[in-house]
Amino acid sequence: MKNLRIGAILGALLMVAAACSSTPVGKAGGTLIVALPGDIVRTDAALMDDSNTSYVIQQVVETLVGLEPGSTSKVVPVLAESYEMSADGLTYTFKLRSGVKFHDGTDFNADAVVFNYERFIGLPTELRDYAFYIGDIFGGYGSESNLESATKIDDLTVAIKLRKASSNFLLTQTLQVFAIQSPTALVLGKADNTEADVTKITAATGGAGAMVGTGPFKFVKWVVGDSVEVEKNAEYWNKEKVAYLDAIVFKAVAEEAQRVNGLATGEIDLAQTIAPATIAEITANKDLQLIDRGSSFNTFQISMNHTYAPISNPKIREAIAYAIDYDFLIKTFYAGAAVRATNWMPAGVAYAKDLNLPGYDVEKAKQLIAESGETDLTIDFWYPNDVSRPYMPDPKGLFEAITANLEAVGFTINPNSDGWREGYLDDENQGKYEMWLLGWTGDWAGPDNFLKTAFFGYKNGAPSKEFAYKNDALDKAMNDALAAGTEAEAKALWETAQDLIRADMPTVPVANSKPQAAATIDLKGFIGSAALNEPLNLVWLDRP
Amino acid sequence: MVGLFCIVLFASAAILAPLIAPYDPYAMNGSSLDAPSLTHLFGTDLLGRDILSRVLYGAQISLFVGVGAVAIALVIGGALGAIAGGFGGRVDGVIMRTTDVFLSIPSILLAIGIVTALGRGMPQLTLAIAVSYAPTFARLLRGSLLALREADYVVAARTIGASRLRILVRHMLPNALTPLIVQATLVLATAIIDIAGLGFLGLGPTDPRTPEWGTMLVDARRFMQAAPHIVIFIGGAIVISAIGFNLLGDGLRESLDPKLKR
Amino acid sequence: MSDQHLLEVRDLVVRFRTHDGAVHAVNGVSFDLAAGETLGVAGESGCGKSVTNLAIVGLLPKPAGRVEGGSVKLDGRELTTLKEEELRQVRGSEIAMIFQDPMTSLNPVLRIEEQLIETIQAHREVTKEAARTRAIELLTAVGVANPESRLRSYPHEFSGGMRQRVMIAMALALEPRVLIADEPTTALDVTIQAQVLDLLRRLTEERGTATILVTHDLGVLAGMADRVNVMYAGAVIESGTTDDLFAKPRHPYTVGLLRSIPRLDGETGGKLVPIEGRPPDLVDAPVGCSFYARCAWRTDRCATETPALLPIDGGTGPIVTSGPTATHVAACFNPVAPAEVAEGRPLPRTGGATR
Amino acid sequence: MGRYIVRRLIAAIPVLIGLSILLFAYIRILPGDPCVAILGQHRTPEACAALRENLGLDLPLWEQYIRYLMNTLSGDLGASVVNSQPFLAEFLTRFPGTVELTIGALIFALGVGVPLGRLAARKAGGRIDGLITGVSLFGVSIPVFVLGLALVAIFGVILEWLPTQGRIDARARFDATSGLLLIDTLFAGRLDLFVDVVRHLILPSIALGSIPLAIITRITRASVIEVVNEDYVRTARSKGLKEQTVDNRHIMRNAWLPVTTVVGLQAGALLGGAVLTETVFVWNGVGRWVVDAIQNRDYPIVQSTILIFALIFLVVNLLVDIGYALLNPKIRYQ
Repeated sequence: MKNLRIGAILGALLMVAAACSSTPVGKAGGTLIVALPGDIVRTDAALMDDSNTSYVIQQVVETLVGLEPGSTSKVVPVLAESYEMSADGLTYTFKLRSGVKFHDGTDFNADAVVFNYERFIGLPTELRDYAFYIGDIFGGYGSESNLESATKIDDLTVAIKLRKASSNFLLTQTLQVFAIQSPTALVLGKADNTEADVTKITAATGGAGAMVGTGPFKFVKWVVGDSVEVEKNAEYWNKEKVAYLDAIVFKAVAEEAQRVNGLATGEIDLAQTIAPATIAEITANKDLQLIDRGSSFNTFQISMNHTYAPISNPKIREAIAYAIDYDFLIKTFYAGAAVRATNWMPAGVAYAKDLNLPGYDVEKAKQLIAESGETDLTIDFWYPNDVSRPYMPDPKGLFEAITANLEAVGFTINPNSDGWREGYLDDENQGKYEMWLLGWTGDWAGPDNFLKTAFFGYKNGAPSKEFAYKNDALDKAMNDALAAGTEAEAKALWETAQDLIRADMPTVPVANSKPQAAATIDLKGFIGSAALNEPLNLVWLDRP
Repeated sequence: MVGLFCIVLFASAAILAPLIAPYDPYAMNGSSLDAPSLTHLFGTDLLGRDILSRVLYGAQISLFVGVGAVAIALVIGGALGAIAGGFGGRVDGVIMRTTDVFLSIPSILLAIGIVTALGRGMPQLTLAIAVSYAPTFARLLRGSLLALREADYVVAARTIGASRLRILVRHMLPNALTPLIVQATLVLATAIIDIAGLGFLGLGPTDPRTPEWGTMLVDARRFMQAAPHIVIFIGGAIVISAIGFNLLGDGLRESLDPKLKR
Repeated sequence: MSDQHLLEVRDLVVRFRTHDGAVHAVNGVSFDLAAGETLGVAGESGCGKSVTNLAIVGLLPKPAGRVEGGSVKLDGRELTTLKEEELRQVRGSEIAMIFQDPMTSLNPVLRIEEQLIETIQAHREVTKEAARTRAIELLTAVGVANPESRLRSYPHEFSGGMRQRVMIAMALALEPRVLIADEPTTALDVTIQAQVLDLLRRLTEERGTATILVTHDLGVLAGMADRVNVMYAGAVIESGTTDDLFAKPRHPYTVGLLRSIPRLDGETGGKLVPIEGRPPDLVDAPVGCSFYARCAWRTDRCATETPALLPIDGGTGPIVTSGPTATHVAACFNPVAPAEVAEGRPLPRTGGATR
Repeated sequence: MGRYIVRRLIAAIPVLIGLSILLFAYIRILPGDPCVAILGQHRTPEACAALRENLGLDLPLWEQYIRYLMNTLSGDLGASVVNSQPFLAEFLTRFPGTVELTIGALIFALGVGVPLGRLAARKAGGRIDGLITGVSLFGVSIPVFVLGLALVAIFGVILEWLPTQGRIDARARFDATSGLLLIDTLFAGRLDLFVDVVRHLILPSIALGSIPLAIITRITRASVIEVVNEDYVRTARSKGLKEQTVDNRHIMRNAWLPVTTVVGLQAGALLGGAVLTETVFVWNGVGRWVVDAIQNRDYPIVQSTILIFALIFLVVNLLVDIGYALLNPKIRYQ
């Protein structure tokens, strides 16, 4: 346990050193046009739960600790100069950077940090539904929150106290949700307006007080449904990392084809995600570059709800796992930029081991179906019809191919689909779907983020309605692992958990993809990260 | 002439699809995104399915949904128009104000609204398109009937004491049908485009594998540069069918109703 | 020719191209018009009366209609070969027209004022004010009450008779030398007809305007015209002074026309007799007499040979083509004897009745 | 004239009432709990209770309807299920985009359609007429989205003549005041940006305008051919008017009448087509928004957008009728 945390601190120190290493000097100026697959949803970091918002907000507001650019697990200090944990693992003391100012000119100090953390604990009831992560990570609000208190020690020192030890605390604090915003701005923007009509909260809707942080870029405006504009913060505290760019415009371009068209015509400089189908086209264009983000940090799976027959039968689930032509899916839909999943979490995550998952074997699948004794092989199968996700670049195509695989071994599929945001996620979350396509992109590189938060952790002491997967031993193993005293203990518990999951085959993991970005060839200094923490202050445009 | 050719092409593609399609439109039996070749005349899609076969079966869907929708629209609109135009008075007023309401909503939005409310699927799609065209037919039939009310033979029938219903059915309706038939043909062209439009917006048939033209076009759009032939073939199929029905409608108009000739 | 006529039409041929073939609308029409004279033109619908008039001013519907032969001279100036712009200057200022249906001949979306003024300004360099003053004079002259306020009106605010008065005012606005009135009163109520005709006669007499008055109403001609041309199937088949023609019609068609209208002069015994059959289809080039099929006086010669327009009594003197002494001519091999005019003759039922 | 407008306004009332009943019913015939339909994922029991109270879901239907009507009339058109933003505020930020697009399309359709129709009418029956008729047939048969894709591919990606997405160069970082960029850029004295906005408008306008263009071409042709044969045109010629005067004053003044009516009817088609066009061209307008709303089951947005579009359609047609009356004195004085 100690080793683990010391490791993190060491990492932090290493990072400081890395920051001093010389980078090629970029060219200042210019406006970067970034195409995101969708518009942002909120301008209040605390209320954020989607990758588009996160991508924009990370350029503007900063957290106490962050991930090293390009890494998914290396915690580095950002607004905190250093931090240390008490022996009992319950108190974290952050030493804050001095001389940092928010974009509104107010000081960043212990008061500001305390204000923000107290807000995380006591977010108004009406806003809690909007703030998925805070409640999820700390287990609730107020007295239910694992965050007990945030105390100012001196002007530049803050102590944050937890109710019980949590090995993932530091890692979770790298999430943009925990960014420190200017208290003055939050008050101005009625961030905690007790009427809690979110539309009256200008801090959350792009008006006064919106996105006032300490980052290398300042929020300028949000044209709802279309674009967000930020501009260079010339007063950025890290003088070596003051942005090269004058401004960035994040455009919502849902249409994959239009993202590539825009790159080709020069209307877009950077497409944050691209469809694998367009990779060939991008590599063929000498004015464009494909950006690889290194290892995978996501899992795509065929999700299943155990309330429904025949999914409730483990043999059927195993049979499904044998029925899928994984190589075809990876070749066709990911253009090779993915690997066959060997686990429910990507290989890079701590403790992940190869679980020797079933391969494509039609005969074996048929045999398992015969053994299962199920006669009604009809399955309601769902896919989202209006999005693509990094782990699932073409949900419709994947659905079609998987359906064909399943029908080939004897299943009857009822095809269904719905829109992503209000329909699909809501309904699958409520347990309305029997089988559906979904995956998870990691927020932090802990096994808990995948196995527990995303997938199989109990919610409110019971199996989630989403999967209805009941395995008390698994839930206990995961909870114990998080509170484990030693690294070895944690490792053993997480391995037990993985074996338990493998035995039940609650869902069928398919692939870990490596979502790629594309940019104009003039774009320099971009460091791709599988976790999409890609600060754009280091980026410059090499054009006249 | 060209119109007839397009229609024959379209209708025979639709009806004969099971016979003439070289492959099963659902079978993934080629490699991904093949260019047109002798084995796959129109090439293959991402999943290796034969595009020619899918375009042919797509004609079936457009034809069935289109004709179904226009038929339903004709029945609903025709009935309302006949009642309004045949009997007049307050009934007429109510029916006409109702059609005004529906006509004030852009037809594709109306169809979208209906599909979102009823859920996706072929019957819903058919109904949605039908409802958006019914008011046009109602107005048209009513208009012709009103004009006919003053026609000499109708006045004559009235003076000899024929019942209103009899006059409507025997004397007026047969003479008012021509513009309706012409309009129905023209609307078929629009219906085919609207079906594809709904598919394009992701409101097509529930089964994503269904070879519906609009849905196929959205998929193909991503390969616009890599495999432009897919978009061209599907887009071409839509345009040719629509041209066919438009030409047929114009032709019918000219041959059936010289008064409308312009 | 020393005594040049104001308007000379010679062997005018007009054809229309249609999908069914060329329609021979006018087949060699010739006539003259002297200054101050009123020439009546009679005939059934579709016999080429209006087409002749349109051809004179070059307003045949384009591109179907074309003058394919003959000449039209105004004061010795050939009109058929004029450029469009030159012809335009003739129209309205030297030759003006009044059309049949006053309900449709005025532009419904323009005020009377605009329509009158544009006529004047198209030919005269005058200010709008001057043109307006002139317009008021004209309306007064044609008997429109409150001309100043009526100028601001739209055509639909006028009755049919009033509209035709406006048309007359418009036609006479530039004191044209020739006025072509194409069935000017056909569309009007009988009571209004007389008023309008009276007005027309008065104004043309005052101004000495030569007039071509087209009508199928022989009664109107009797009262208005100095001379009458009877047209049939695109040709003049009888011509003479009004008195001659009404007193001694020679062509069977003219006789038929006269017998098919009620006589108001109290002459009794004249039963109304319609002309049987229909005018020939002008698509085929005519062979023989065009009236052959409907003619009770026909002979075999009529079927193969086209009769020329010749003096009725075979006289050899010079043919006078205008004025009160105009020669009475007819195109017929077997003219109707004066005695037969009142009685008529039944149509022979034998041979070639249909062509 | 005033009386005519008043009469037309009164005639619109029953349609508006019918429309409100239809849209009132819309949310209530949706499957499931209206609370889910109206509040969506983030509903809390309290919010549902408040909604029930506000809409009076327990009251008799007619009373609920009255409430809906009162809310609507007072400008409360509901709020987005996705982000809780009130409808009207969000609508107004997107509406200028749709306005510019539809006006662009209309200008294209009229600007090209009317001259083409006149040309075809003048050459009626000839080869040029045949060509124009063929083009208009093609125009009415090609879906907006197919044409849009083709235009983007050809003039955007291959030839690189025109931009393919958005309303203005994003690099311009221009602050729009009214949202109507054509006007905003001019007022800001940014002629370069004005040109840029126009360039962005071209392809979407062509895509959206193609069907109205085809229809306007046909109707202009038919109308001119009909008017050309009218007696008053012959009268005008017989008066010795210049051909140009005859054409502009006598023929076109009358031929415009049916064209005007068709333009009004096309307003609905344009608004509907905007939905697809905006999707293709990443255009920030109401159309793209409503497509998102549909996917997200954002029923209040769908409902109120339909209401507003229908209102616009009615208003445009009222304006067209007034224009028609101005052009046609017969109507004006009736």
